[in-house]
Amino acid sequence: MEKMILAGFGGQGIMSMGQMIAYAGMVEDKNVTWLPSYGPEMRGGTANCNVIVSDKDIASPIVDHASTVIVMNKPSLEKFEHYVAPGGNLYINSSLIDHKVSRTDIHVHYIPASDIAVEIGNVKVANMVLLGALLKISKVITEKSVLDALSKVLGSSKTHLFEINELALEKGAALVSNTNPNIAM
Amino acid sequence: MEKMILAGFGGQGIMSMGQMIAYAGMVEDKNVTWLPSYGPEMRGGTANCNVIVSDKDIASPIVDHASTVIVMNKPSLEKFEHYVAPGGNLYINSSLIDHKVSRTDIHVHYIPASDIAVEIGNVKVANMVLLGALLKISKVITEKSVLDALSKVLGSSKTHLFEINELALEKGAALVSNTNPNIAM
Amino acid sequence: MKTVFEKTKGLTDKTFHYCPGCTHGIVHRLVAESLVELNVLDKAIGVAPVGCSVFAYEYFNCDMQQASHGRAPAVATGIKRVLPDSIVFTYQGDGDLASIGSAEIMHAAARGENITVIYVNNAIFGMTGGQMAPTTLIGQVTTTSPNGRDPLTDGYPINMSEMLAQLIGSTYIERVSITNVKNVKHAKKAIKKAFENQINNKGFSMIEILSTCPTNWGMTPLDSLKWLDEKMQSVFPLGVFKEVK
Amino acid sequence: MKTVFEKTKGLTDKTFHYCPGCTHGIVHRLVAESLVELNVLDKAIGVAPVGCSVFAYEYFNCDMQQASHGRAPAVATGIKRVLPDSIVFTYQGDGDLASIGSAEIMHAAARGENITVIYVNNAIFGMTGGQMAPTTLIGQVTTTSPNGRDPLTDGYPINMSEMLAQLIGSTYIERVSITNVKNVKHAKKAIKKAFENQINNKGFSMIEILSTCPTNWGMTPLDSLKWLDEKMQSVFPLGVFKEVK
Amino acid sequence: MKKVIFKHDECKGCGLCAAVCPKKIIFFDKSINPNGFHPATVDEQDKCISCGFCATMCPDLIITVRKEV
Amino acid sequence: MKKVIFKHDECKGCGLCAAVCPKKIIFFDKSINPNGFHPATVDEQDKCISCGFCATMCPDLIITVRKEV
Amino acid sequence: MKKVLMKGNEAISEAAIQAGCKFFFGYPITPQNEIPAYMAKHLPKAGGRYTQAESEIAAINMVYGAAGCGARVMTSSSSPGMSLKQEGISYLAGAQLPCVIVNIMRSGPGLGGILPAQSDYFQAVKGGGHGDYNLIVYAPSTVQEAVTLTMEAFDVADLYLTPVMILGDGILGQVMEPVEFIPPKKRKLPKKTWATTGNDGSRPNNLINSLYIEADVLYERTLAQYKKYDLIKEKETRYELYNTADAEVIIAAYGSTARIVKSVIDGLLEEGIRIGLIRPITVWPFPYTIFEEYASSDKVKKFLTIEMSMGQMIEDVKLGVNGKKPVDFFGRTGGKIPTYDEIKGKVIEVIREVTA
Amino acid sequence: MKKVLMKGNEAISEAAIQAGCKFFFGYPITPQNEIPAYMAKHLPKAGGRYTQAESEIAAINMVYGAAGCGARVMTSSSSPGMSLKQEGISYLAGAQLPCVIVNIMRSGPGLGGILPAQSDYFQAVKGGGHGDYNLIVYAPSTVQEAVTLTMEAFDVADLYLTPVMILGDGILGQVMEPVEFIPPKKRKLPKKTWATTGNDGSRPNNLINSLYIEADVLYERTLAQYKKYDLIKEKETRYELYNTADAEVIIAAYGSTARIVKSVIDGLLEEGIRIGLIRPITVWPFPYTIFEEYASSDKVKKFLTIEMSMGQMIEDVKLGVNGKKPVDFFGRTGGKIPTYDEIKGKVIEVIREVTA
Ligand SMILES: Cc1ncc(C[n+]2csc(CCOP(=O)(O)OP(=O)(O)O)c2C)c(N)n1
Ligand SMILES: Cc1ncc(C[n+]2csc(CCOP(=O)(O)OP(=O)(O)O)c2C)c(N)n1
Ligand code: SF4
Ligand code: SF4
Ligand code: SF4
Ligand code: SF4
Ligand code: SF4
Ligand code: SF4
Ligand SMILES: [Mg+2]
Ligand SMILES: [Mg+2]
Repeated sequence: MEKMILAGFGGQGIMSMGQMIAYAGMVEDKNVTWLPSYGPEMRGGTANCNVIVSDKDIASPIVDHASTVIVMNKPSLEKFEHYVAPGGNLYINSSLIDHKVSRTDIHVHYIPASDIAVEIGNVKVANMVLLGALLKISKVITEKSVLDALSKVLGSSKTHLFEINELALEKGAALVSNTNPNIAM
Repeated sequence: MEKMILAGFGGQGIMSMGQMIAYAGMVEDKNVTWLPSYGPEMRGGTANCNVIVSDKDIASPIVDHASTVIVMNKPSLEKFEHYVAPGGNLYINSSLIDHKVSRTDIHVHYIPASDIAVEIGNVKVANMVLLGALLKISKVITEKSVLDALSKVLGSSKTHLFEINELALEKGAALVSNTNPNIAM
Repeated sequence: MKTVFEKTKGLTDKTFHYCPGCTHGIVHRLVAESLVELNVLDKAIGVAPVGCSVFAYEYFNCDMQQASHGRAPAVATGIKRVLPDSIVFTYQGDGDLASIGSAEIMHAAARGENITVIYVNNAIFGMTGGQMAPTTLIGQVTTTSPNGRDPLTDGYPINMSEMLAQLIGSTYIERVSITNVKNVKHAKKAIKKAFENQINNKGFSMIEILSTCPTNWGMTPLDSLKWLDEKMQSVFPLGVFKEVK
Repeated sequence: MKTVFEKTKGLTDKTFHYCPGCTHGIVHRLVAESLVELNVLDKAIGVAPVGCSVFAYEYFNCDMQQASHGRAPAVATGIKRVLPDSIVFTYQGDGDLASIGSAEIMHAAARGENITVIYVNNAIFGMTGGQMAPTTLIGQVTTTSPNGRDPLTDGYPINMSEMLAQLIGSTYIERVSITNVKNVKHAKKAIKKAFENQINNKGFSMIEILSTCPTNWGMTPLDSLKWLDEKMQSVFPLGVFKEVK
Repeated sequence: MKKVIFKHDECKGCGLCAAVCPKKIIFFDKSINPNGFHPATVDEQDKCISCGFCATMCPDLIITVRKEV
Repeated sequence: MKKVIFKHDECKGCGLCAAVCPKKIIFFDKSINPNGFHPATVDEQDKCISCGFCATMCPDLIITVRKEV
Repeated sequence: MKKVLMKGNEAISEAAIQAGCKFFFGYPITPQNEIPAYMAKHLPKAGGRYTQAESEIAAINMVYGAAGCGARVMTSSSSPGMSLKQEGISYLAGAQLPCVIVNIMRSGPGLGGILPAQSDYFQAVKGGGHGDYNLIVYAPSTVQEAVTLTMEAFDVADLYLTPVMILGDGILGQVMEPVEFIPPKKRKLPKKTWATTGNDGSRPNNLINSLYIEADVLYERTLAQYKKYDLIKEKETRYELYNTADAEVIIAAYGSTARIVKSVIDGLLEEGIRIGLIRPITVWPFPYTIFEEYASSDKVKKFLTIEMSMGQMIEDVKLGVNGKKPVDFFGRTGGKIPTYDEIKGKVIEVIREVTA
Repeated sequence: MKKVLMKGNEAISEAAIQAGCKFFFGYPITPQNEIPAYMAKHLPKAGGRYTQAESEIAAINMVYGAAGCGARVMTSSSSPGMSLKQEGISYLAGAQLPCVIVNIMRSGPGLGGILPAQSDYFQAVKGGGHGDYNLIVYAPSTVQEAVTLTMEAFDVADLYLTPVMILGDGILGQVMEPVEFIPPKKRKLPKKTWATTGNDGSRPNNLINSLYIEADVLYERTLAQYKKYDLIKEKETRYELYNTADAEVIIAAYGSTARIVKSVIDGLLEEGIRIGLIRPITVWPFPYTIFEEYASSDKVKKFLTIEMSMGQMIEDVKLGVNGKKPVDFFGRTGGKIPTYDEIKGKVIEVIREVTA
């Protein structure tokens, strides 16, 4: 069972990334839930969602103890760092977050996702860079299902965006080996 | 304890007659309650109220078993005849009600109140004619208190009406001796 | 002998519960006759309000819904959207339409809801015993304006017809009165036209009928008609305020 | 160097939560500056609505009440009747004022309530995510008019200023916009006058400000200003609709 | 046969009919009907011109009017 | 001393100021502020004529304008 | 002070005025119309102001505005109108504003009828509005008690910063009885420093508000509010015991129904039959403890709840009795007032069961 | 049928459409805005019509009009909006009109917040409106269950001629899960011969009404209605038992809270600790009997009610348990969702008490 929290600025594609994971999980016949936070942070500020993908029935869709957390901006790191369960993975968009995590009981992955996204041509695919990294590590769903989900999300009118998203996934996956060395466990 | 139901057409002064009795009772330091029916019969139709005057505390202001009932029109007689407790008094405005009561366990007083009222100059004092009769029989309150109440109700602007009301009371009282002979008990 | 006037089949046999001389009865008749003459009684669904005319459902000889106070236009909207071919009317007092229900009437008009609104303005809350209404005249004494309506505390009478005529969605709005035979005949024409509009899918029509409340005005029925002509009409002038052809 | 523009003391230090380019912020400033310039900030009691400006109470540097959706004019009435010398204003969106709250604004105007109403019309329900409002233009796409507002189903935009101007109780009603420097300066004048009226006990004043919602219109802030000028203004023409001198 | 007929029992004695009758033939009976009102009525049927004014104004639809043909 | 000053951290990068500046001197910084926006700024302070247009349009009261006296 | 003969509705109004109520916002509805009429006539003489609102919703929101300025303020209505006020009441409770709300109940549901009923009990005490809150709810039985409780209601509202409801029925509103206006025991009331009255700079801005967008903040605020509720339960719970000593059957009834029950109890006593009545005076806070006490007594065999409803207060009675004794029910609703004979019949039936 | 990934709000909407709902009347409010949006988009395609009302009050009265014509009709809102609908709901119940009303609860009182809560329980089940009436209230826990119950709701409404409420919370409305749309078991439904559809003379006029000015008539009508309620209690009461066999502690929870509780139960089971859950699916009619049954079992030592409120359903739990066992409470409110750890902590505390 993978219990995820994804968080960032509104507009960074947090919600759609979560939905893509859930959709991919469903396609693979897993149980999935996606729960957005729709709280006070709506106007501007941060956005986040909980995603669970599991082989077993999912009781609660709420993630208090996450096996995976992705944070795309600094306020999100501050808010969600302690949600990562010991042994879990924390993916950090290091392009926008200069802070280093001091916890040693978790795997921390610093990924300059926004920079890479700009590099490959569209800052909006930073989320896909991080997702690529996640897929590499977690294996909860396959890249293929995600690409299926992606083409569904994009629809026929936006197929031209498919390639850059795919590229972003790959870049992210490639980056995840050279994560920050000072991580324990 | 006198438990009364007064009933008639809207406009026949049923409510104010009841209030006068209650007021007079209060002046005499008795416990009193006055409860109007404000039900479906409001527009046109009948009006009625419950009045209780008592030396003891009054628990419920609702009169289910009346010691006195005054009816000023026919629908009221039909509705309230059976509310009169055995041994109680029923005062009937015989000017408007030609029906004769068959119950033999109560005192029935047929009083041509409307006719008398017209006779003495104002059909609106028919209620006072009946009240005069009641006071003669029941003695629950004195005529003096009623006249006090009356002058309060009329206020200074309508003192010219005082005399005719007083006269009506007297006429009613006078009539009550020659009540219909076929009454048992 | 030919019968030149008898009770319309658009009304049931039930006797009205209105006070003597209350002109609600006249308006009932005009509405019912219009439905019969336009041959739509079988398609008519009326909405009875809360107000003295709350029992309208016992009088109109067609399917009826009783609506909560002020919300008849919303109820009528629900009906009309389910049954677009039915002929839907609301029958509302000034308390109902211009006080608690002002949002609902405004939005039914703005939506251009294809219904007919019969608005009986008697400048008072009749049913509850004569309280000040939004339509009560300045200086008029009611149980809640015991010294006469004072604009500083109680505000000014609301001219609903003039206001609703401003809305793009409204099609036909006229104010009529029933104080004499001529006025009654004209009122009938207006009401009939308001139903014709609905039959022709023209949208929202409202006829405001100035009406009396002898009981709560504290006047005889005849004095009430006079007061209506003399006082009420100067605040609520008769006339057509909107007519989209 | 002389400061020619700085943040008014009529606003707190708190940063607005509004979306980038949302002109709610401009309107806030104009209101706050007016209160300061008229020297009545110390007597001001504002009523914050439900809508994107629900947190207005955190921004206006005076006593504030947060009101339920649409009822700000009723709340303001309660305040003004207790404290007739206070300067009371409501700040309401078009959903708040022209939809759920249409009865309350209408009756506050009819009562001639001596308050100032700031009516921010952005042709949409901003806070709830861009649903159709009564002010949404024909053809405008929103989450609840996915194919564009269709008058047959959704009715027509409501011109509140024109409507309320019909009421005897209203004193001053003007529609302004904030799409450029000149308009903003004019809007300021109108808002200030609306408060002056209250200070002078003239009664009900309302300024309708056409405003943008880049987020829910799905446009950049600059395109929003253009759309407002080009499309919105033709349905909601600027101007004074009522002025009792 | 009568030209103008009143349902006496349901009349409320409001007087609207009498006020508009051009022939002034409508008057109020001394009797009281079951609702407590003096009902309107017409004795001089022959004077009635069947104009229907009374019925037009009667709020309670008490009146039927017929015309000789 | 600067004529036009921006609270960079609170700017939302909406562009309303830049659009109305008669001197077209307002531009957007490459940096991202804590709210995720590229903040508006002016480098060529000397070109500013202190007209205040930018501040008049700024919905977030980010801008202070001063004039040489 | 001299007694005056007054309708319940009028007496409540006069009591409010004497308690310093200066503002009334209302909308007509039977059977409480004497309240706005009385207020319109007498409030201005007392230096106050009557405002007729365009609707119940406007009225309750005007109350909000006025209460937020620190004024003593009241509104009144009857059942359908009270339903419309529920959002506003929830706001008042959420913003912790003191005010007095009168419900002179009539029959429902829907338009129902205008005759007396007690079928808004749940709405009044459980929360007809949304969210976690309660009102203090007084259920007077006589006009005199209505006067006393109305006067106290304003103090209690100001003391605990909460809306207080007077829950009467059509009988209470319409009945005339002699009453005296005796001011309640003086309580030390806090200054309304929170009121929005304009800020001259001598304090932070005041805010009347129920919006707490952060869950933690709203949760803490709610907890604090419920602490206050605990205090109210402790200090303000009221009930009357009538003939309960040695009674095997205890009737629970409130308001006008309790008066009829008392008549029956008196009547039965004359016949030598002893039954008791617990009459809740506050229906919120409900006097659970006294029910628990009597339920624990060996003497008491059974409880009988009598209401002008299909059974609403009975749930609170059961919660108090907590399974210790059976709780029976007798009800009339829809505007039907239970008669003396009906109640007597039911009571005798229950007594037979108990003694059998 | 294939599973689709949908938000609870969307799934409820789609379920309604598939159940033959043709008319929706709504007004926006968070967190249920996906419902009107979905309806606006998809209802016309299904031959229905979406109408945005000017307010919640207008919406519920439009529902009344449409339901009175025999249409399948729905409205939805969230807490403050539901408070505004109370008069209309009372009218619908009084006029015995079938319809479906969705409340996706947020925190209160007043404007409160937009985060999930369960603090409108009392309003939903005890009667937020005036008068004697009840609604059938379904409290789905998952999106799939929301779909199933929404579909059934229309049938049940038509069968018993009553408004039916879907009582969800912000979590249910916002969560996305895979769902299937399986039509419910067919029920034999009565023809709507009472509907106002225009009268061609072939029948008496039809009337939609809740006004019964004569007490006797309204009383009889109410009694008949409550007979129907008895039938509903008998036939339609639903609950889920989770792990209750051999449990010494029984938790009562509904809706989203029940999901968190299940997680905790699963977690504790892995640690070898066995506790059970009774999850009411209908909160009206409330499954009192099953609580009574478990309360009567010697095995069960204690009940623990867990809600996102200050304690509302707990009263029904207590009425079911009827004093046989203690009933404890754990709540979070104001938009706070009780965490796994918090609930686990409380449960362990209760278990310690019980075994001590
Ligand atoms: C929600 C609600 N509020 C108030 C009432 C009480 N009420 C009944 S009718 C009415 C006003 C009637 O006035 P109007 O609409 O002018 O009709 P009229 O009786 O004058 O014909 C009121 C306030 C009610 N039934 N429901
Ligand atoms: C009773 C009630 N109904 C609905 C809502 C949800 N709601 C919040 S704001 C809003 C509309 C906002 O639109 P508008 O007034 O135009 O303000 P804007 O956000 O566009 O500035 C709605 C419907 C609510 N909070 N309360
Ligand atoms: S109270 Fe007035 S409006 Fe009502 S029936 Fe009587 S006269 Fe007509
Ligand atoms: S949603 Fe629209 S109105 Fe609201 S803050 Fe954003 S841009 Fe402004
Ligand atoms: S028909 Fe004409 S003439 Fe005959 S009674 Fe009537 S009003 Fe008079
Ligand atoms: S108008 Fe009708 S009700 Fe009035 S007096 Fe004449 S017949 Fe009778
Ligand atoms: S003050 Fe005028 S010139 Fe200077 S930056 Fe602003 S808009 Fe440009
Ligand atoms: S207008 Fe204000 S917020 Fe917008 S870019 Fe310019 S300085 Fe920033
Ligand atoms: Mg009226
Ligand atoms: Mg808006």
